Parts: sequence; structure tokens; C-alpha cells
Amino acid sequence: MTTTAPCTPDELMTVNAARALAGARTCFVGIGLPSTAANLARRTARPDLVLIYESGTLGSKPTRLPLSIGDGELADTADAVVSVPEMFNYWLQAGRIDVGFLGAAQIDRHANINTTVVDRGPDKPEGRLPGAGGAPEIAANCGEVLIVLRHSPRNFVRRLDFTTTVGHGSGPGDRERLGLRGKGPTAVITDLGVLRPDPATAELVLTELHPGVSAEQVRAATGWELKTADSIGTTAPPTPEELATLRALKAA
Amino acid sequence: MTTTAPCTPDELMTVNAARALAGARTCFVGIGLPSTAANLARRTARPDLVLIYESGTLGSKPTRLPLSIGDGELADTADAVVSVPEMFNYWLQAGRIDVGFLGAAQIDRHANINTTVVDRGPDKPEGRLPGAGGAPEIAANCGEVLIVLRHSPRNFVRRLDFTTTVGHGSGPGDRERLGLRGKGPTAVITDLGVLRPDPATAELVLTELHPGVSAEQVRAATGWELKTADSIGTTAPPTPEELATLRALKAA
Amino acid sequence: MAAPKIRTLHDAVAELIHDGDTVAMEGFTHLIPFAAAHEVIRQGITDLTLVRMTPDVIYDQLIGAGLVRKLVFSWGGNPGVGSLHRFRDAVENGWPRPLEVDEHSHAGMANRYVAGASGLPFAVLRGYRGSEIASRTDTVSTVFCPFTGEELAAVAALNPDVTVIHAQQADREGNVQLWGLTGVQKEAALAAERVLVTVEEITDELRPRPGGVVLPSWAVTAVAEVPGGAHPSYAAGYSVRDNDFYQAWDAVSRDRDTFRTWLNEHVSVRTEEAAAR
Amino acid sequence: MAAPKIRTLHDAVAELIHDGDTVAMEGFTHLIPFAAAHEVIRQGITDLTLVRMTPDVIYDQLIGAGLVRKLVFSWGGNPGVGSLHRFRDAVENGWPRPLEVDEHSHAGMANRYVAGASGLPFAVLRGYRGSEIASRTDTVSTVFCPFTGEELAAVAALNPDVTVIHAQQADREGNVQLWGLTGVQKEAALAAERVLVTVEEITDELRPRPGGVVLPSWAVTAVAEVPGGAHPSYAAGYSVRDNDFYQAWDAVSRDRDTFRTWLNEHVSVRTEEAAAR
Repeated sequence: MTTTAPCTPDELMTVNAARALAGARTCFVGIGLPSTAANLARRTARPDLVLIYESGTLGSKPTRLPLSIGDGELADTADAVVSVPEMFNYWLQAGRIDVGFLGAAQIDRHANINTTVVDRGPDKPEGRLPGAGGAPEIAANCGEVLIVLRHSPRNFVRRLDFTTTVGHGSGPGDRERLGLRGKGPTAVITDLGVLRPDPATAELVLTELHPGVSAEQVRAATGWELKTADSIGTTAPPTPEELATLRALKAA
Repeated sequence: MTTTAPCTPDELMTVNAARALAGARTCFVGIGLPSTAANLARRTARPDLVLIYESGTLGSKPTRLPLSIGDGELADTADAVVSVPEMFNYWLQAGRIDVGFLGAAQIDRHANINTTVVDRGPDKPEGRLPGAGGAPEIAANCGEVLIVLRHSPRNFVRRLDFTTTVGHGSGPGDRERLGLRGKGPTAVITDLGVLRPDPATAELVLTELHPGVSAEQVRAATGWELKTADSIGTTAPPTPEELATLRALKAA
Repeated sequence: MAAPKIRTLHDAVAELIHDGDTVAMEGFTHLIPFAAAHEVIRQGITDLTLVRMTPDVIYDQLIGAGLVRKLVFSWGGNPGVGSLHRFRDAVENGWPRPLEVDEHSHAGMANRYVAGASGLPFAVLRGYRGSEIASRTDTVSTVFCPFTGEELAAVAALNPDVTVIHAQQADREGNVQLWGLTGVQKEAALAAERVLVTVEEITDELRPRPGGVVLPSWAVTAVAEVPGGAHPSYAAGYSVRDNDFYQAWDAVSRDRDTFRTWLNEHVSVRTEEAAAR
Repeated sequence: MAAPKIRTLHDAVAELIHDGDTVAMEGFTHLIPFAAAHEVIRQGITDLTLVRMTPDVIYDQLIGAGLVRKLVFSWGGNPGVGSLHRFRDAVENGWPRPLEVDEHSHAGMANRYVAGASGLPFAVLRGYRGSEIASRTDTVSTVFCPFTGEELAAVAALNPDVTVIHAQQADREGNVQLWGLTGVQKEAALAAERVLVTVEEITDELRPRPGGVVLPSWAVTAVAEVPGGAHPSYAAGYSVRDNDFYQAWDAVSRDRDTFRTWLNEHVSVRTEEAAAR
């Protein structure tokens, strides 16, 4: 199917996030955008993808998008339900899970994440975000990490107000030095395109643009001097099937 | 019922071991003599006694004596079945269990236990016993410990060939020094009588004789110079009900 | 053998929870003990340290009611909706009182409960490395493996004064069974000094269920029958999650006066029985 | 997605277990993988380090067959009967070959598996204090709590090359379910590099059971259908424990020649299919 269907930037983001799971067997799924993308992947690019939610479900097969990580259907459709400590210790920490799929409030050039507090300026108290949740250990213990969030200078920042979750730390070798398993973040999928770490510097560079988006737009939406890959690709437009499936998921 | 029924020394031992559980709510039960006594207690002195087996069963109510700690009936009749790590960590180690009920191959005057190896003399290899099993941590973490074994100089030794499980160590204060919870061994019930630690010395002294047994017999069956309490009692003879229940249990 | 464990919700809360206590009301979206929290609000039990991996609307209500001095947690949001406005207002603006926080990751919190339930002073995990979380708490440290020399994170055990959970069933002895997503409830209960369980139903017998977690009566301090006591969360087999309530909470909680009016109408002046419905 | 997991017992053992491997065949009286052990004997896989909390008759057979160089364990007996004579003969007399031992308590072994399953190099427990066990192994040490200063025991993680367990059921994808006393099997499986599961039955669908432990197919390397593969132990819902066999084993195993005759007749020359019966 090569027909281009009209779609929103959020849909471009979600469809491409789902495609990023094409090679994954098991995915530890954060709620929100990652969960939408992972559920779409299970209906399109990766029908046998094993969805793992931190509430304790291994192999959930929800028929509609869960509102929270603890929706009953996640348990009812799972291959196994385990306790939360077992999930974090036996399944996540032991390095059994291929992909950790995270959102973020702030991200920096080395794909480190802040979900704790934001600086609101002098004489103002810190702004409160929800906190770490499972992210620090998901990023530390999965085979690789995918991150999905909307692109804006508020989100893609020169310097995090707080480091909740380490991506690539301050550069190459930092994960090893810190004793973190796996490759760390391998792609950041946004509503404008895809950033990936440069192997030499572990700094996020623009590697793909969504159809109709310019590199200049992405640079303007990034709080640091975003570098671009030697050759920037364009993501394939969503197929009608992908879009129809995503819209049906969100409507259900 | 005050009728005295004829019975064997082993029956005297088991009946008195069962009686020792009259004040217990929960009992961590070793297999063999302790299990027989604990099951008898649940039918006589302590009908609501919660039997806990290291195979993972909380509140087993077997209708016949289990041959092993993993008999199916222990699970089928339990209030809850948990994993072995959970049993040792959440239930035993956390100090939730009133009484630990142990057997022993060798015991010394401070109620320390050997179930590992025996010295068979010069130029001979150590004799192999089954090993520690759950005993070291049962003795370390229950509210108190009861020990049941047959009385002989081979079992009641001046010096253990190997210290598998600490009772009272080398004397008063040793449990605290070692960080062991609970009172440690409070009674050793044998086929001849009952020994209890002297509060001042933590050394086992003869406090009760079974009917028809003399203190001299007990001393002869003990490998150290056994001291006796200021006043030695005599255990009440088994009631016909106790004996009938015990014999029915063993026959089933 | 022990005193009967079955109490009214009023009496159970009054007996088990006191001013200044450290209280964990656990539940991972499922089986959240809302009715018990509302009874705490009605009784005005205050100066609480609240503990929970995922403080959500139930803690937003307790915090907004001014009963909480400290929150120990790892993710504080309205799941699937957004922020907890009462929580934010307390942290950011000290309203209605300042709120101290002790903040962790999920893996850290889960292991803190595991240590508490295991009678250990700490737990070891692969976590927190490189995160600034450890810089804001004194309950994260490090240990070295005595065999490999590797450095690992250590977290201090959590041992609440009281843990409150909601379960589907108890029998008349006070044996409790919950099933479905059982989260960290067993660990939270076993880590606590006292355990209060509200249940959908008291039954003659507990039939073993797939995925069932059983707490024997001797590990439970008190049980109160409170049908619907998890609303707006749910009890698998008894109710479904009231997602509309969570969505609506965003607007209710955004404004201080709206929140106070809601609290007064829906919690404070209601009787225990009416509130449970 | 992966290659089919379902194998014959012969092929599964040949593919997963190699000379010199560290092998855990776990089971707490229930669900002991005897058929797999007999296949190891038939294939003559040797120089094994065997790991198990409660080595019983199955390990007595492997040790007597001369395939074992080291045993890691916490209680070695014939449950409810007495000694393991082949184990004793190997330790005491080096027959048919010397047997090295690494000996622990149950709590220590359970926690060694937990550490292995958790991807940690060690576990912490309240154990071994004052016992001489620690003096004969290099896998017990101590750590200090970084919060309280308290000294606690540390045990090294166990990560077998292969763990072998027996379960009641698997589906055609290789998802496994066991129930009843499930002991330390989940931890032993998750701690291992490779996991072989023999099952009573391969079914179209796994129906969730009370007390059921599920290992998803992606956590299992191979599954072999071996009805009765736990005999003389049992599989709840399928068979009962053959207590007579355990009683009879005492006499069989007491004498070296009697044992060899038994092994030859009942294991070595039988086909896999006949042996499983």
C-alpha cells in the first residue's frame, strides 16, 4: 500500500513509534503515547509482540487502549500476572526485555530524561512533574530504549532541570561506566521526525523527517543546536491500514 | 481423663512434644518427629494451630501424616501456598512465626545442633548427614524453638562435630550478639524427659521425667554432665485420647 | 484464638490509624482503598506520612484535606489523565500545608517494601545509577558485592505503621483473598505493623482463585466489609473502573474551592455507609 | 517468532545439557524431573555440577552413575526415609568418583536463586550467623547495611547453565504452567542460561489455575512432553507420589552392585519412551 493518507503530526509520531517495534520480541510499555504505539504495533508491524506493563502483566493483549497501566483488561488478557516486585526484579532487572518504551517531559541531547521537576524561574518554586515511575530502571535494564514525545523547545532542552533517567549520560562509555545494561536509547520518535544517537558521540542527531517536515522546523523545535545525519531520510507515510487501525484503537 | 495407658518411649516423646505446642499460634514444622508431634497437637492440645511447612504451605491441615514436606495434601489443605523463597523471606525471616520445631542428629548442652557431618574417628572420612535444610534460619527467626529427638550419648554430645544450627551458642547473650531473633530453644523433648535451658546459664537442664524414667537414666544417656533443675517434675501420662489419636495418625 | 478481626470501617480506622502514623494505602490502579481513606478524612486523622508507589486521586484527596505532612512515592499522577493538582499545590505552594517528599523509582519503592516484608533493613537493586533521585533522599545508598566487588544501589526498608488495602473477599476468620492485579499489596501488608483490609464481601469460604493472593488471618489486624470500597478504582469480579470519575477529577481538583466543596459534599458529611455506595 | 520449542526428550537433553555444565533439576518433593535425569544418564552427560535445595533420589542416581563432580545443595536425604546412600558413598568414599560439595542452608540456597533470577550478583539474608556452614564455602559472606550498620549474611547468586523442571502443562507455543507446590522452580528457571521443561501434557490452551505459575515461552528454551516424567515423585492433578518407590530405594541404593543392576535395568537400557512410563 503506497497511498498517502492525510493525517495529524501525532498520528505520524505514533505510527512511526509502532514501526520501531518491528524487530522487538518483548516490550516494557509505559502508559500514554508508548502504550498507544505498542498496541498499534501488535496490530500491524509486530503481531506477536509481547506487551509488558509495570502493573505486573506479561503478554497483555488488550482489545482497546488501556487508560491506565492497571486496567483490568491488561490482566485478563495476559499470559501471566506477577507481583510488581517480581516484575521489576525477575523480569526487568534481569535483562530479559528487549525494548523499553518511554515518554518524557524533558529530554536532552544525550537522551537523558526528566520527569521529576521543572525550573520555573527565579523566586518561583519548582514545578512538580509526576516523578520517575519505572523509567530509571527500564532505561537501565532493557536491551534498548525507544522514546516518544512531541517536539518543542520546552521538551527538547539544552540542559535538563533534573536528571530522572539516564539515556547516554554525558556521552560514549557513560552507560558502561554506570553499570547500565543494553544499548540505551536508540531512537527518539517525535511528531516531526526521528532522532538517533550518533555512534561516535552518543548525541541525538536528526536522521529522519516525517513527510512534509523540514529540518529547519525540527531545529527550531529543539533547544540545542541539533545536528543532522549525513543523509536525512523521510519516513514512509502511514498506510491506510495503519491509520485505520490507530484510529479504531483510539476510538474504542 | 487420668487413666494411664501403656505406651512406648517414642509415644511419650511425641505426646509431650505435641503438648509443648499448646500455647503456639503458628509453627514452622520440620519433617519427621516434629511433624508427627505438630499434627498430633492440631488434633489434641491446639486445634487451631497453624502448621507451616518449608515447601511453601501456610496453614496445612493434613488428614494423615505427610511422609515428606512436599506431600500434595499439605498444599491441598493449606490456607495459602507460597514459593519457597517467599516462605523463607517474608514469613520466616520477618519473625512472624511463633515456634520452630526441629529435630537433630547431635545436640550439645547449649542446644546447638549438628545435622551436617559426624566425626567417625581418626583416619576415617567424616560421616555424611543430610545437611542444614531450613534449620539455621528456623532457629534464628522464630519466636522460640522446640527440639525433639531420642536420648542417647551419641545424640547428646559434649561437643558437636559441626555446628549447623545455633541454639544458645556458648551461653547467655550469644543470640543477641549474633543478631538472632527470639528466645531460641526453650525445650528439648526426648523419649526420656524434657530438658530446658537454665535462664542464668542457657545450659540445658533436666526439668521433667517421663513416668517411670529416672534422672540417672537420663544422665547416662547424655554425653555431658547433665544438671538437673531444683525440682524435677514428671510429665503427665498420655491420655487414652492422645494415644489413640497418635496411633491413628501413624496408622493412616 | 485472637479477638474477632471483623470490624466496622469506622472502628477499624479509629483503632488502627492514629495521628502522625506512616500509612501505606496500596494498589496499582486496581483495588485502591478509597472508602478507608474517606473514613480517615471523616475522622480527621492528621500529620500522616503517606506511602505509595503510585499516589493518585486517593492521596490527592488526603493531601488536599490537609492531613498529610510527608509523601513517600515513585509516581504521582492521575493515571491516564494528567497531574494531581492537590499534590502539586501542596508541593509547589504549601497549600493547605507544606508537603515533604521522599521520592524514589518504582523499582526502588517495590524493593523497599520487599525489604520491609522480609525483616531486612535494606534491599539491593540495579537502580538509580546516574539519576539525581538519590541526591534528594537519604533512603538510597550503595553497597558493594562481597563476591564481585560490583557497586549496587541499596534502598532502606519501608515499614509502615499501618498498611491499608482493599480485597475482594475475606472469610469470617479474617483470612483475605485478592486477585487480578495484586501489585505490591502483599509486600506492603507484610511490611506493616498493622494491616487493615476492606473487602467487597465476607464469605463463608475462600475458594482458591487463579492469581489469588491470600493473607492468612494471623497476618491481618482487622477486616471491614465495604462493598464498593475501591470506587472509583475497581475490584476485578465486582466492579469496573470508573474512568469518568478520574477524568472529572482533573477539573474538580484544579481549583481549591471546587475541591473543598467536593470534599465536603462527597466525603466529610456523608456517613460511612452512604460513602461506601 | 522463535524456532519451535517443542522437542523430544532425547533431543532437548542433547541440545541443552553438555558435559561440564552446572545443572539445576529443581522440585520440592513435587514435580521432580526424573525422566530428564534418566535421559542424562542414558546419554552419559558427565562432569556435571548439580544444584538443588533438596537433592533426593534423582541426584542419588546421577551421582551413583558417576556423572557428577560437584553438588551444590542444602539438604540431601531421601525424604521421609533416610540417607541417600549413593551420595554418602561418593562423599565419604569417593565412589564411583569424588564428590565436591558446596553446602548451604535452605534460606541461603533460595536466596542464591533469587539473586540469580534477579540479575544481581548476591542476595542479603538473616542467616548463617554462628553456623559453621560459612567456614566451608566461599559463597557465603557478609555485608553491612548502609543505613543501620547492621551486619547481614550475603550469598553469591546461582546462575546454572541449565535448569530442568517438570510441569503439568505447556501449550504448543511453549508457554508452561505448573501448580501445587511450585517451590523454587520459577527462580531456578529464571536464573539459568537455558531452561528445559518436561510436561505431563501439551494442551491447546493453558487455563489459569489457582496457585499456577506460568513461564512464558520466551523464558523457556525447550519443552518436551513426558507423561509421568516426574515418577516416583508426583504431578498434582496427574499422579500421586509413589512412596513405596522411595521406601524401596533405601535397599536398592545401599549396595553398589544392587544399585548398578537397578540402574542398568531401569534406566540405561530402556528407551526414552519406555522409561517415561
